[in-house]
Amino acid sequence: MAELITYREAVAMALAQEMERDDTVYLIGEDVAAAGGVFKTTPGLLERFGERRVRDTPISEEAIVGAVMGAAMNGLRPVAEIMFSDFLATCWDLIANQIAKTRYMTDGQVALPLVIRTANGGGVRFGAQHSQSLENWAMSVPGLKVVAPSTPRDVIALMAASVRDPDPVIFFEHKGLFASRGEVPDGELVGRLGEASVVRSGSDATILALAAMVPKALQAADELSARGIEATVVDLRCLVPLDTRTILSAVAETGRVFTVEENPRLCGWGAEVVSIIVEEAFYDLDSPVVRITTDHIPLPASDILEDATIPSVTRIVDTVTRSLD
Amino acid sequence: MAELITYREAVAMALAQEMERDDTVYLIGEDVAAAGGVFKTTPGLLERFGERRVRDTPISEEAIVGAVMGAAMNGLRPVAEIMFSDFLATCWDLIANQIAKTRYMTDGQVALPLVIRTANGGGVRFGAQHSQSLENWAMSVPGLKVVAPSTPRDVIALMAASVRDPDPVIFFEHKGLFASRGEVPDGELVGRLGEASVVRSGSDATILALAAMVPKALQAADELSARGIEATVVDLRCLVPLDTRTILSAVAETGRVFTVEENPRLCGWGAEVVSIIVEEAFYDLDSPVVRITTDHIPLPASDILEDATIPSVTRIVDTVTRSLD
Amino acid sequence: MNVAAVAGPDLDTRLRIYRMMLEARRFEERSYQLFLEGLVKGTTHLGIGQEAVAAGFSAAMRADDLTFCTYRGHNHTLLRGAPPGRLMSELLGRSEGVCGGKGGSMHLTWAPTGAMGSYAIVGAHLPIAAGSAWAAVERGTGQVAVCFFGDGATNIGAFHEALNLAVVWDLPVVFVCENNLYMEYTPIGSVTAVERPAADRAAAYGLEGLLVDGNDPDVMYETASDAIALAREGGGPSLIEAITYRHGGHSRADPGTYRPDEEVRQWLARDPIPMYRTRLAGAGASEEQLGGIEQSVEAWIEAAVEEAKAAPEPSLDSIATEVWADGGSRWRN
Amino acid sequence: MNVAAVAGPDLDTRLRIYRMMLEARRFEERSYQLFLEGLVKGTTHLGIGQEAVAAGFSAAMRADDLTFCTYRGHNHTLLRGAPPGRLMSELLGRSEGVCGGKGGSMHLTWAPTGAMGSYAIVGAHLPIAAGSAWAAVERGTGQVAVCFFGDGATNIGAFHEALNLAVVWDLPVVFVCENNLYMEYTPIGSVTAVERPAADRAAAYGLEGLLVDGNDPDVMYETASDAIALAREGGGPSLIEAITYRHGGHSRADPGTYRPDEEVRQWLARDPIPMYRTRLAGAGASEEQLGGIEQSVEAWIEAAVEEAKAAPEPSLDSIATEVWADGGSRWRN
Ligand SMILES: Cc1ncc(C[n+]2csc(CCOP(=O)(O)OP(=O)(O)O)c2C)c(N)n1
Ligand SMILES: Cc1ncc(C[n+]2csc(CCOP(=O)(O)OP(=O)(O)O)c2C)c(N)n1
Ligand SMILES: [Mg+2]
Ligand SMILES: [Mg+2]
Repeated sequence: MAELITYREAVAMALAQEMERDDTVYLIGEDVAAAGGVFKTTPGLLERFGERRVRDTPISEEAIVGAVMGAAMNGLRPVAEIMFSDFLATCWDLIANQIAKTRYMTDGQVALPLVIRTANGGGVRFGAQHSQSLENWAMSVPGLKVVAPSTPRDVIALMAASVRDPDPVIFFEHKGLFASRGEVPDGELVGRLGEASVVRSGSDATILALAAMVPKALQAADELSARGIEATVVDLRCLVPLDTRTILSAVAETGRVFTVEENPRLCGWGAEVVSIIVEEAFYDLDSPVVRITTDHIPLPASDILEDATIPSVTRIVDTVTRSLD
Repeated sequence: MAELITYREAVAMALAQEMERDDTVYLIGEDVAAAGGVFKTTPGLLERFGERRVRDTPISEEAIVGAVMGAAMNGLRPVAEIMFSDFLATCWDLIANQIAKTRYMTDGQVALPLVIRTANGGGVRFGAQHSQSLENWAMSVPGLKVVAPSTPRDVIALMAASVRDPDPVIFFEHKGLFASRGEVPDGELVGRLGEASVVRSGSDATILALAAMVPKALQAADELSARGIEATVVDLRCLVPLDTRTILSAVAETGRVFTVEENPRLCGWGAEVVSIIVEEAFYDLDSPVVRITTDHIPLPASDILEDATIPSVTRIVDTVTRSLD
Repeated sequence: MNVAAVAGPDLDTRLRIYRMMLEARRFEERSYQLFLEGLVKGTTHLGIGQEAVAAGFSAAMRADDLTFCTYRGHNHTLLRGAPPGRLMSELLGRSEGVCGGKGGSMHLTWAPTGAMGSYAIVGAHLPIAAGSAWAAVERGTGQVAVCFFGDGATNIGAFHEALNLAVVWDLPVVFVCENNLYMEYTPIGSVTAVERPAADRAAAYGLEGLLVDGNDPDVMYETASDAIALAREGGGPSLIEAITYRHGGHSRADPGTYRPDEEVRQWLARDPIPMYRTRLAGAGASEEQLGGIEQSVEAWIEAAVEEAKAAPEPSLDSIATEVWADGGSRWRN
Repeated sequence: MNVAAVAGPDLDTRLRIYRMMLEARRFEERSYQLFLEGLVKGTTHLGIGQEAVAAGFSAAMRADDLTFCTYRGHNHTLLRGAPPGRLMSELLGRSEGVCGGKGGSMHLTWAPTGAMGSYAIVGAHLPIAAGSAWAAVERGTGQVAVCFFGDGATNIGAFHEALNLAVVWDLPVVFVCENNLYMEYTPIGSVTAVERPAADRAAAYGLEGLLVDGNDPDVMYETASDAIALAREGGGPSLIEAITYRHGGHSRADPGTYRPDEEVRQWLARDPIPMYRTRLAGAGASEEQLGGIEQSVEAWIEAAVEEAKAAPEPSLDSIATEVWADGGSRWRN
């Protein structure tokens, strides 16, 4: 029987599922244990798995990420929480230079099965340093897998896949989605990395979206449908590995492509996806590929300003409509 | 009378020119003073400007970058050296979250006229952690200007422009170019940020390149010419501001576009440029835009492997030839 | 603690400090109310209970000195001279806000009077403060930078790098750890290798470990005056650990229930504002003087709140301004 | 220094240590020659002069203990059991290299015997070593992690974070600062707030400050044994500062001329290898034993060099392998 749970609850369920299954799975981070996480994504785990496996850390992001790297080298499958994705910058050397490159530099001697989970994205009026969408930072670094689910079901399925993956995964949980609800089936749920999901089908245009942009793209597609435009919406779910097959076949079917990206424009994930489409499906395209992104600016804190900055349903609808005119 | 100098010498000349002109210009970094820099890019500056203005630091990248940020807030125009661009990761929070966002978050109250110079790029067999081409990291962060010159002349002109610029600039000096030579005119040299340079004109294809890829693109263009293909080569020089005018007009003239990027593929600067071209000059394109990049892997250390990984003249020639067949 | 009891400054200064603490307290109480009314969005981190640190320091600083603080920095920014109506407007995300609504509660800045920013990523501002002090030395301005941070910040790398650089370069910067015993929900003692997270580490930078009562405004004033004078005279940096307590939770989302009742009770009994009032009354301040200040602060805060409530919402055009010094946000030609 | 003179281990162990130092010395001398011959590309950072630290520790470690070192880590990696021919092959960028030519001089790793990597970005490996020790505790393996780093690394944030975490979590990790007085070209004393960059900071993590003679192999062996035993018994981390000296410059590009002649002379006179030879001779080692070791090491290094020179260049196919655990580098389906 399917259950209706929140995205936030799904995080704890996913971690519990994996920690139950495999006693080498550990969770560390700031306030993850006694407090159950500042976003309440890890409540109950301390009580269930004990203080050795669920552990609070000092405010030492380099030590946190370094610790999971070292532990992954020596037999654990650790999960670290970095409270806000913005703080990935404080331990970026450990992530981008050490974790991402170690397997390659050692020619496979050292495996790093670890997950770094982090609260990503805007819409909650936290301002420029606590609201960034940084999936593209991780995507740009060879050696990192990059996951960003949009539904509670995918949170569980992809977290399970990430924890079981033999490579390092950066797992982006979207702050704006924590309260959203969705169905999850009973029993163990394990997904696969690198599979996009076609969440809506239409023949006029393809909208590629990620994380919190997926529900917006879906809503936009409904409004477009009312205007007679039928759009396919693809939830990428994973940026590395990237499901180029699904992307390219959607492009082939519609000939018109839009990305909806929460990141600021320059070098966002959509830039990469567009460059792939243009290189490999150029002759399938009927019109310019259009990227709908946050402007290339830091995010303002004020609600009015923030809402007008991140791509909105209206902006998606208007952009698609205008382009198809 | 024009003088023939190395790219390496140009760095010190540029800094000397600006420090002579403006006594609020300071230089700090690891081994920049007494040793003249580990790449010998700053010799003589200590002797000429004294130990207050040219200062060695501890190995504390966050303190170095934080120091120039604080100093820029309080009346200096400081220049920091981060020895290798790979180490930008160790102070990425200060750069991406603080320096880039402060002017915006304070609504213009705080200006940050500072330059972070760093040795970038591969080809010198230093391995995965000392060879990265990371211009795209900086490009992806709103609030940073991004400069990457390919010639001694541009080193001087664009360094001067960067030091005088009222906004923070990340200035990438390419390790593989330090020993290269070029002419510089006598007297003060001051360029402008955001102007690409068309270094070769041809009507069959446009090759967009940056830094160490510019001489390779030029050499490839010569070889292509021998095969009857005439290529325009654009040296972007600056990623932010980006000279989209020059790019788009080259595209319009040739209809065929190639990027040559030293960065690993995903989310490289070329992805962004391609997405702009496709959005704004789609109907000028005669064929798929092709990106020639380092594969999406960390750089290997061995010379044989490294040479086969970074885009080579042969690969450029072959790719362009094959695409134009 | 190193400073047990101090004479304190003259009565005028003490009355000024009393007023400052009261302003900070009312400002934060009202901002919390406005939060509950749905006018302040996002999050807020209140310094209620910690006002003695902010007031003692602000009173001891020179007009052109520079303050660097954290997201828990309403009090510092206000007391260093930010206009209260515009500060409150920023919390409400209005166009008149000190940062035009772009900064928000965690990023209050008022550069005209030296409030050089509230920093929301733990530890980042320590090297920045050091850098501003470096510029002060080089330009010969005589300014001192004061950098406030929490106990939790002592475990992050930037703390270490900033302290070392400041000492090696002999910079006029005063580092002030407001040790309120907790990070967000986790007690500092449970994740720190030493008992006093700042004071016990001063020696690692060749500094004296200064541990003071952060709830005593006179102690804070004297401590601040000494450290600032030392820095101004070229004596280099100080590291001060002020023990204090936040009355509420970490942020608006936190009821603070992880704290033992008895601990909270004891600290509420050490509320710096009534304690100081009693002390000042004993030291010759008249009920009229004290009551006058209190009434005046009530009027002051009402005016600030009214101003903020009346302030217009920011124009959407402002989104694209001030990324660059040219006023705009264009990244291309 | 805390440890003035020690009895040292038994003669067999001492002869083993002598041999280890000699192996490290010859290995690095030959790698430098190969560099001059153009066979080693890129850069190399030699530990010539610092062998006593590596040998003393390696001799005291258990087979399954873990070593983390820096780009100046040929000696540690070798002495913890990396096959010499394959290690040299890595410097030559050959396919038989321990990392298949992908790592290079700065990234030597030989995981099968616990040489868990040479880290080329200063400070990064301290938290990683702590993490490996954490896993050792949780898995109950009884392993100890030993983490070597330079004096310069003591001023970077990761040092601070790693030390604090290791103490708070009581981890079996031994942090060893090889203080060779210089970073690249800059003397450590000119950029550090305390005289002893590691030992003077131990107290900031509740640790004892251990300052030892890094050129005395017996001292290093005893120090290592004590710290490792403590860690293995659950006594938590140690921080050791070993004073030593590199005979040459920072890297192949550096003639090291910034160092006073007299200083270099004095340290060359304290070369740990001849010093130790004299000591062992005095302690009953026969000329035959010592000479036997020396001859055997000469043969050993020639074999390693020959093996490396004969090793094939890596195949270009190997470029795209081992980004991921599936052996490949595909980022798409
Ligand atoms: C680098 C970093 N890590 C984590 C956080 C999330 N965070 C915000 S405040 C806080 C607690 C800080 O505690 P402390 O330094 O004691 O200051 P206090 O809030 O008590 O004033 C944390 C963990 C952050 N902002 N920055
Ligand atoms: C974070 C970082 N900053 C700078 C460098 C460049 N660098 C490489 S070695 C070195 C000096 C290190 O000195 P020390 O820690 O004393 O070690 P030693 O080389 O003396 O063994 C520097 C600055 C680096 N590799 N990483
Ligand atoms: Mg606190
Ligand atoms: Mg050293």
